[in-house]
Amino acid sequence: MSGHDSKYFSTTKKGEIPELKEELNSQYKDKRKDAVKKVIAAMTVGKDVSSLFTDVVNCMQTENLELKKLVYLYLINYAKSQPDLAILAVNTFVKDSQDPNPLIRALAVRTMGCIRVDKITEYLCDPLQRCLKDDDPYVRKTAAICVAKLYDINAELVEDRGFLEALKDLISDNNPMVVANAVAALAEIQETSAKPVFELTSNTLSKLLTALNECTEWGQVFILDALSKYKTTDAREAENIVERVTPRLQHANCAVVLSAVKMILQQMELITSTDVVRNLCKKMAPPLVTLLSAEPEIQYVALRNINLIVQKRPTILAHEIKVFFCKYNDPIYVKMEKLEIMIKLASDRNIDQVLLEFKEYATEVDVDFVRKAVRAIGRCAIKLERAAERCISVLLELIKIKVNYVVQEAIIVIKDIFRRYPNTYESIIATLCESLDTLDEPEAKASMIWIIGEYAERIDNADELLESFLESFPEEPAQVQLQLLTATVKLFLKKPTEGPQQMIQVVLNNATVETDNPDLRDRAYIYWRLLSTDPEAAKDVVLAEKPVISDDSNQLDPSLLDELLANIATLSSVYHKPPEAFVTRVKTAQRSEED
Amino acid sequence: MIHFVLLISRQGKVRLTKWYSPYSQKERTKVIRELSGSILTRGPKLCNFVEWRGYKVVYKRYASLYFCMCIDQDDNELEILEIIHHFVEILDRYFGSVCELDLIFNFHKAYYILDELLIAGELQESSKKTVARLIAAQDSLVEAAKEQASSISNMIAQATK
Amino acid sequence: MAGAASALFLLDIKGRVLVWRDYRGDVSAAQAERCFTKLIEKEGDPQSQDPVVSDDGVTYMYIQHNNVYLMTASRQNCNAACLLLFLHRVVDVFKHYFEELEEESLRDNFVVVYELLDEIMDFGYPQYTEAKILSEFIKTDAYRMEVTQRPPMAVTNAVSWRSEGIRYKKNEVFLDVVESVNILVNSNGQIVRSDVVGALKMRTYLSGMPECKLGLNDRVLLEAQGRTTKGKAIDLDDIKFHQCVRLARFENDRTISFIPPDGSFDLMTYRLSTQVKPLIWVEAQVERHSRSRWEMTVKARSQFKERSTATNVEIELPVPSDATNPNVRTSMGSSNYAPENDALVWKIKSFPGGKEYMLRAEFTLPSITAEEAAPERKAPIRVKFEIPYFTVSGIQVRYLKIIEKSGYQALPWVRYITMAGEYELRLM
Amino acid sequence: MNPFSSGTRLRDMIRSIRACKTAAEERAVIRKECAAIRAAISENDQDYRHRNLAKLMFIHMLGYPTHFGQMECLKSIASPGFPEKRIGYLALMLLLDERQEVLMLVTNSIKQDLNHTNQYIVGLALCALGNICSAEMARDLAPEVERLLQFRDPNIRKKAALCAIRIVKKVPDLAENFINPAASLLKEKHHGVLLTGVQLCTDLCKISDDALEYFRKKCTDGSVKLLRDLANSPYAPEYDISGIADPFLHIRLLKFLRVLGQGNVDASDSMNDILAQVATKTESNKNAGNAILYECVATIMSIEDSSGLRVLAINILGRFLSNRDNNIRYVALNMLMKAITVDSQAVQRHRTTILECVKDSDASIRKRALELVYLLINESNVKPLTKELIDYLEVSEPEFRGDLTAKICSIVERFSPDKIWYIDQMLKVLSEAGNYVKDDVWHALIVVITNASHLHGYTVRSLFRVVQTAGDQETLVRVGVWCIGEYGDMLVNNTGVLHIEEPLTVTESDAVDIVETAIKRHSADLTTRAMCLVALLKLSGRFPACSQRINDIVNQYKGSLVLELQQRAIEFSSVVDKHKNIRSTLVERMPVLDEDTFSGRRAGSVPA
Repeated sequence: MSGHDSKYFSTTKKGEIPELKEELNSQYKDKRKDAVKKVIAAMTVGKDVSSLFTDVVNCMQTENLELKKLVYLYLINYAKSQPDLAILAVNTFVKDSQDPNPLIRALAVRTMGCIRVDKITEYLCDPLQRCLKDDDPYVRKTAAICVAKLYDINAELVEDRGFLEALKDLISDNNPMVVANAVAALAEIQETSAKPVFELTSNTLSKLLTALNECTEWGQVFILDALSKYKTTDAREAENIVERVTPRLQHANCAVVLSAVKMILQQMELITSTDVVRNLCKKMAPPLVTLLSAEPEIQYVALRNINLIVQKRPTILAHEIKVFFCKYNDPIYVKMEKLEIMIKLASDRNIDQVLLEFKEYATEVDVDFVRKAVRAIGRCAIKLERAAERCISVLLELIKIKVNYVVQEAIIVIKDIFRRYPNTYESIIATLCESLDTLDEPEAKASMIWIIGEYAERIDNADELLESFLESFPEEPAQVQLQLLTATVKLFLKKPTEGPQQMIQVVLNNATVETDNPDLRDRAYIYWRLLSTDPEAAKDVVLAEKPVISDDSNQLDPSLLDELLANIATLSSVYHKPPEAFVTRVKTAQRSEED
Repeated sequence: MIHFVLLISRQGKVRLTKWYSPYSQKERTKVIRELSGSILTRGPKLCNFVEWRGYKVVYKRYASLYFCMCIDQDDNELEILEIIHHFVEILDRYFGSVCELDLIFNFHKAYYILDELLIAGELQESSKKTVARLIAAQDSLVEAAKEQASSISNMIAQATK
Repeated sequence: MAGAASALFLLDIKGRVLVWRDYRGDVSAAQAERCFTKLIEKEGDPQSQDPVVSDDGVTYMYIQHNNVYLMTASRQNCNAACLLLFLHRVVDVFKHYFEELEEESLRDNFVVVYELLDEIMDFGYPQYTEAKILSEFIKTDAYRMEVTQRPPMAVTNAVSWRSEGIRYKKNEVFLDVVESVNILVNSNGQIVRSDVVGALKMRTYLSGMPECKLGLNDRVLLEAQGRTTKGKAIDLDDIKFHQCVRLARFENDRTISFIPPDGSFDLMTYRLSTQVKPLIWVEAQVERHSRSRWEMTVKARSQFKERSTATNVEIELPVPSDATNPNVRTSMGSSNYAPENDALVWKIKSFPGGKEYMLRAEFTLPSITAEEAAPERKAPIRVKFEIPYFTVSGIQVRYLKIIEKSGYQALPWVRYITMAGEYELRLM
Repeated sequence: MNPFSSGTRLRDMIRSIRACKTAAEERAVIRKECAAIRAAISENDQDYRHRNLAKLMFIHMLGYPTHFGQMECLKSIASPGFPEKRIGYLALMLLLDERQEVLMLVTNSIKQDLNHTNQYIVGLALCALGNICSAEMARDLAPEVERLLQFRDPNIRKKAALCAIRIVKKVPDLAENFINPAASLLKEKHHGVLLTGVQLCTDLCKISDDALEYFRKKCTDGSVKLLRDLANSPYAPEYDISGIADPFLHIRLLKFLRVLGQGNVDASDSMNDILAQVATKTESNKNAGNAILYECVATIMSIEDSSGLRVLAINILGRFLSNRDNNIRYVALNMLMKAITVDSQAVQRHRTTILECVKDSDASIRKRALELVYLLINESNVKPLTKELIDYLEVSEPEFRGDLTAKICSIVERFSPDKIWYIDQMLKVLSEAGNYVKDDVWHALIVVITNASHLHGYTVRSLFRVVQTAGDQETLVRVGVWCIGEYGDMLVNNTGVLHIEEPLTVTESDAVDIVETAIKRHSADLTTRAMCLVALLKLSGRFPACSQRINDIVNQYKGSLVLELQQRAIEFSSVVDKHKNIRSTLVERMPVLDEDTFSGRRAGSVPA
C-alpha cells in the first residue's frame, strides 16, 4: 500500500537535491557556503548526496577556509564512489599545498591522504615531498602522518619515492610534535612491512628520550610505545632508560603512565641489581593505584593490565589490596575485574577482610557478580592453604541461604577444593548432598556427580544418589553424561556389588548403542574394554592417584604473559590475547562497501 | 489473533502498547527492545513483516511512527496492514490531522479509540464512522459529568458564600 | 603505539550515528551502528557492558556523556588507554566549545564538530586536544571572521598549552587546595579502606610567559635541603602533574616548576593512603515491624576538633524504592525524601566538631508487591560535607614564585578545604 | 469534581519526562512522580485519582513498576460516574493482566457494570473482560456475556461476541453455551456484529467439534450467501476500502468457509462458485484486494479438492511471486509452502525465482524462501540446489548463517545420493560455518563416516587437509580429530586411495602434530580438548613410536582444573605409560553405530 499514507504524521519536504544543486551554483558566496553546509548536513544524517559531486567540487576554489574544509570533508566521503570526478579536485589540492597559509597547506596534504583513490595518490607525491620539508612544523607534522596514509594505499610508491628516508630524517627534527608523529608513522609502517624500516638504534633512542620531555601528552604515548620495541643491550643501558622514563609516572595522563610502566617493566627484565628492581617496584605502585581514580573506562583498561602485572611481579601491589575493594557505584565491569585482582592479591595476612568483602558481594543483586564472588571464595581456598577452612565455612554459610545459583556456584568450587586438599574437608559432603535435587546447571550437576563417584566409599548411599541421575541419562548434556559414566565406573570398582553392577550395565549401554555422541561412545567403550580385559588394571587406571590441582590465580602461560606485558595499555592487554588472535589486517584500500 | 499492538517512534520511544496475551513486565520490556531493534533498522523497501519467536510482527511506518502488531503464523499479514491503516485513519479523523505529539499528550484517547477497534485481539468494527460516533458519545458523557460537577461546585460555592 | 583508530563516532542514546569521522576507511558507520545497537538491545543499558567490545574483527571502545556516546573503532592492536582517554578529552573540548555536550549541541554545531574532528585526530592518531588553543583557530559561527587563520604557535610548540602575548592589567593567581576523603566502612563497622585525594586547583591571570615555582611542605624536598621537618612536613604517596610541570626536574630535585596555562587547570593531584579517622561517623538501625511498616534510627557524630565546623553536611540514607510518606524527626537539620535516589536525605547546614545528632524515620510500603520484584540493591549510607580552612594531610603551600621577563609582581591567593569524596558506610 | 480539570499536571509530567536527556534523568523524574502518587494514594485523595491513574498508565508504558497503584483502578471502577469508570477500566487493562490476583477483586464490579442501564458502561465492562479476564472470571461472568449477545444495541452485541471468544478460549467447556447465540448473529445486517459474529463462529469451530458440525449444517449456505452479497454489494462509502466493500468482513467470511469446508466435500462444493468469483473478480492493484485474494487462496488450498480452483489459486501465487512489492512476494512464499503439499509440481516451476529469494536483501523474505526451498528439495534436484546454497553460505550475513547452515545440513543428510557426496558437502559446510553447526549434525556425520568403510581413508585425508586451513571451526576440528584418532593409520599409510584424490604424504608425527595444535589452540573448547585426549590415546596405540611424545602431551593435563580433562589425562597417561599390554585392545576400532537403528531413532526428531 503506497501513495496515500505519506499524509499521516508527516512533515517531509520534497525535491531537496535539485534545490541544493541550484543553490550550490548560486552567484552569491554566502548562498554557496550555506548550500555546502546543507549538503554536509544531509550527508551527516545519512542521505546520499553523491550526485552533487561536481557542484560541490566547483565550490572548492575559495579563500574561505571554513568552506574549503567542508568541501574537503565532502570529498573524503564521496571521492571513492566518484573516482573520475575526484580528479577534478587535484589541481586545487596541489595549489593549496603551496598556499602561503600553513593551515591550508596542511589541510590539503591531510585531506589528499584521506582520499583513497589510486589516481589521486600519484598526484600526492610532489606536494608531500615539499611539505615534509616545509618551514612550518604544523605542516611537517601533518605530512609525517600522511606518509603512513600513503603507505597504506600504495607501499611501493612510498618506498620508490624515498618517503621513508624523509620520514626517518624527521626523527631528528627540532620540533617535538613532528618527531612524535614521525615515530607514529614509522612504527605503523614497520608493523606491515617485512623489511626493517624503523630500526631503533641507541642514537635514535637518545633523541627520542629527549623529545619525550617536550612533546604533547599524545606524542609522549607514541614515543613510549615505539620505544618499548627497543632491544636493550645490557643492564646499564636498561637502568639508564628507566631513569629517563620514570618521571613520566608523574604525568596526569593515564595513557602516558601506562606506557611508561610498560617500558619500565620491560627494562626491569635486564636489570640485575635487586635493589634497583625493588626500588622500581616501589615507585610503580602509587601511580598504578592512582589509575583507579580515573574514569571507569580507563579503570577497566588499567585493571586488565594490573591483572597481568601482578602475575608477573606480585610484590608491586602486595599491600594495596584494599584499593581494589568494590565501591557501590562502580560499574559492573569494573567490579568484575577488581574481584579478579583481589583473588590474586589475597594472602594469609588479608584473607579475613577479603572474605568479608566477598560475602558482602555474594548478597548483591547482579547475578553474574554474585556468582563470581562465590567462585572467588573457593579460589582463595585453593590458593591459601591456611585459610581454606575459613573460606569453606563462608561457602557453607552461603549455601544455607539457599539461593539456587549461589548453591550451584559453591558446589562447583568445592569440587576443586576437594581436589586441592584431598582427605581434608570431605565431612561437608553430607551438607552438599542436601541440595542435590535443586541442581539444574550442567557444571554444578557434573561437579556433584564427580564428588559422589570420587568419594563413593565414604558415602553410604552413593549408589542410590547416582541412580537418581541415571533415569534421565539420555536427556542430560554431554558434560553430565560423561561424569555419570566415570562416576559409575568408580562406584563399581569400589563397590562391585549387585546394585553397582546393574548400574554399570545400564550406563554402558546408554553411553554406547543408545547415543550418537562419538566422544561419549569412545569413552564408554574404552571403560568397557578396560573392565572386561583386566579389572585390576582398571582399578589402577581409573582410581589412580591424582596430582593435586594447583592454584589457578596465575593462569597465564609465562611466555604469553610476557608477550601481553610487552603490549601493556593496548587491546592485547585488555583481551589477554596476543595481537594476532584478534587483529585481522584489512587493507584500507579494499574497504568493504556496505553503506 | 493479535497478541499485542506497539507504537514505537523512530527514536525508539514507546508511544502505545496494548497486550492481548499475558506477558510479564520484564518480558514486555524485552519484547519491545528486541522488536524495536529489528524493526527500526529495516530499510524502507523491505517487506513489512518480521518473523519473531514463531510469530509474525506486521509493522508500518507513518512518518516518525512505527505501528506494529504481532500475529499468529497463519494470520493474514496483508489484512493487518489494512487494520493498522484503519486505526491510523480513525486517529487522524479524531485528532484532526494527527501528529506524534497528539499521541503523546493524549495517549489515553488513543487507547480509547483502540478499545473501540479491537477486543481480545480481534477486530470489532469495520466502519470508521461508527467508531468515531461511539467515541464522541462517550466523550460527551464525560463532558456532561464535568459540567455537572462544576455546576454543583458552583452551587456549593454560592450556598456557602 | 602499534595501531590507531579507524573512525570516531558520535552516537545518540539509541546508538544511532549522529556525526562520524572516518580516518582509515576500514570500518563503516553501518557496521558500527549495527554492533552498538545490538549491544544496547542485549542489555538495555550499555553501561553495564565492558567499554571495550569486539565484533567481526573490529574493536569498539566507547564512553557516554549525557545523551551521547563517543566511540572509536579500530582493527589494530591500538593503545586502548590512550584512545579511551582521548574520548574523555574530546568531551572536554566539546564542552569548552558548546557549554554542554549533548545530542542537540552536536546537531546544532555539526560544522565545527567536523572541523574539530579533523584537527584533534589524524589517521586515527590523537593530535591536539587543548581546547583553549584550538578555539584560537577553529571558531564557532558567532566568532568566525573572514580573516585567514593560522595555526597558533602553541600547537606545535614545546609549550603547547599556552599562547604568547597574553596580557592582564592585574596579574593574579588563585590556588585552591582541595582534599577529598574517601572512606569505606563495612557492615561490621570496620573501616576497610580510607584515603585522601588532593588537588591543587589553579586559576591564573598572568601576562606573558611566566615561570612559576611552587614550594610545598614536602618531606622529601625539605629533608633534601637539610631543613628540619618537625611535624610540619608531609609524605605524598603519588603525585600527578599537569603536563606543564617539568617532570624530569621534579624527579631530580623535587622542584615543581612550570609555565602555566591561562585560566583554570589542575596543577597537581596527590594521594595519601594513611588511615584517617572518619570525620563524620554515621550509624543506622533499621527495624521492620511488618511487611508494610519500617522504622529507622540514625546517629551522626563529628569526629574532628571542635574549632572546625563541617558545612553543608548531607547524609543519604537508603530506603526501599516504593516507600510511602516517610515521617521523620531530627535533633538537628532537616530531612527530605528523595525518591529519585531511593533515599532519605538529612541535611545539616553546620556541624561543629565533637557533636552528635539523631534522626528517626518511619514509613510504610504498599501492600501489593511488584511483579517479579528484583531484590533491592543494598545501597550504603553516603555522606557529603565540606570543612573549610582545614586539610587532613596538613599540606601547606610554602611559596609560589612567579617570574616573568617583564618583571611584574603577581599576587598568589591560597585557600584550603576538605570535603567528602566517596564516603560509603554499608548499612548494618 | 471532574476528571480532567487537572489535566495540565499530566501534561506537565509528560513534558518533564520528555525533557530528560538520559535514562538516569528520566528514572529520577519518574521516581519523584511515583513517590508523590504513593503519598496521594495513602491519603486517599479522590480528587486526583483519575489524574494519578493517567500518570501511572504513562509511567507503566515506559516500563517502570506501578504495582502500588493497582488498587486505585478498582476504586475508580467502583465509583458511580462514567468518567471515573472509563479511566478506571482503561487503567485496569493497562496496569494489570490476567495473572494478578488483585484482578479477581474486580469481578463483582464488572458484573454490576455488565447489568448497568448505561450501555456505554456495559461496553467498558465488556471491553475489559474481553481483554484481560482470567479463566476464573470467564466462568463467573459467561452467563452475562451470553445474555448480552442479544442486547438491544448492536455495538454491545459485537463487543459481547469478541468477549465470548476470549471466554471460550480460556474455558473451552463453555463453548456449547455460545453456539446458538453465535449462529443467530450471522443473520444480522450490522457489519460490526457480522464481523465479530463470524469470528466467534470460526473460533467456536476450532474449539468444539459439536460447534463445527452444527455450523457446517446450519450456516454453510448462509455464509456463502453472505459472502456473495458482500462481493456483489453496491458501493457503500462507510465500508469501502480501495473500491472493495468491507474487506475485513470478506476475509473473515473466507476464513469461516475454510473451517467449514476443510474435510467436508459437500460444504466445499457449495462454496466453489463464490470462491472462484472472489479469486477472479477481486481487484489486485491495492493491498486490500490482495489481502482478500491471499485469504481466498488459503481457503482454496485447504478445502476439499477442486482442481479447477487450485489452478486458479496457484496462478494467483505465481503472479504474487513476480510482484515488485516485497510484501506480496513474502505472502506468496508463505502460501506456496502450503501449496506444496497440494501440488508440488506447480511449485517446482517457480524454483529459480524462489532460490533467488533466498539471497534477497530482505531478511524476512530470505527466511521464508529458505523454508520453502527446504520443502522443494528432492533426490533429483538436491545436487545443484545444495551447491547454490553452500556457495551462498560463504557470502551470507552472519545472522543468517545459523539458519542456513542448519537447513543445508538437513538437506544434505536427507537427500544425499551417495556417501562420498554427503561427506564432501558436509566438510564444505563444516569448514565454512563449523561454528554454526549443531551437535546432532556432526554426530550424524561421524555415524555416516564410520559406516562407509571404503571411504575411511579418503575421509581422514580430506579432513587432514581442511583442518589445517580452517582450524578455527570448532565442529570441523572435532570431526577431524576424531577421524585422525580413529583412522590415523590409514592417513599415514595412504590406505584405500580413490582415483579422485591428490597424493598426500603424512608422517605419524604430522598426525600427532595436528591433534596437539588442536588441543593447545587458544579458543578450543572443552569438548574439543577432551576429544583430542582420546585421539591421542588412540594414536599412541596406532603409532607406538610416538607414544612417549603423546604421553608428554597428555601429562600436561593431569593437573587440569577441568574435571573431564584431568580424569582423562590421568587415566590415559597410566594406560600409555604403565599398561602398554592392554593399550592396543583398548583403542581397537570402535564398534560402528548401526546406521539404520540410528536413523530410525532420529526419525522422530528430524532437525528443522
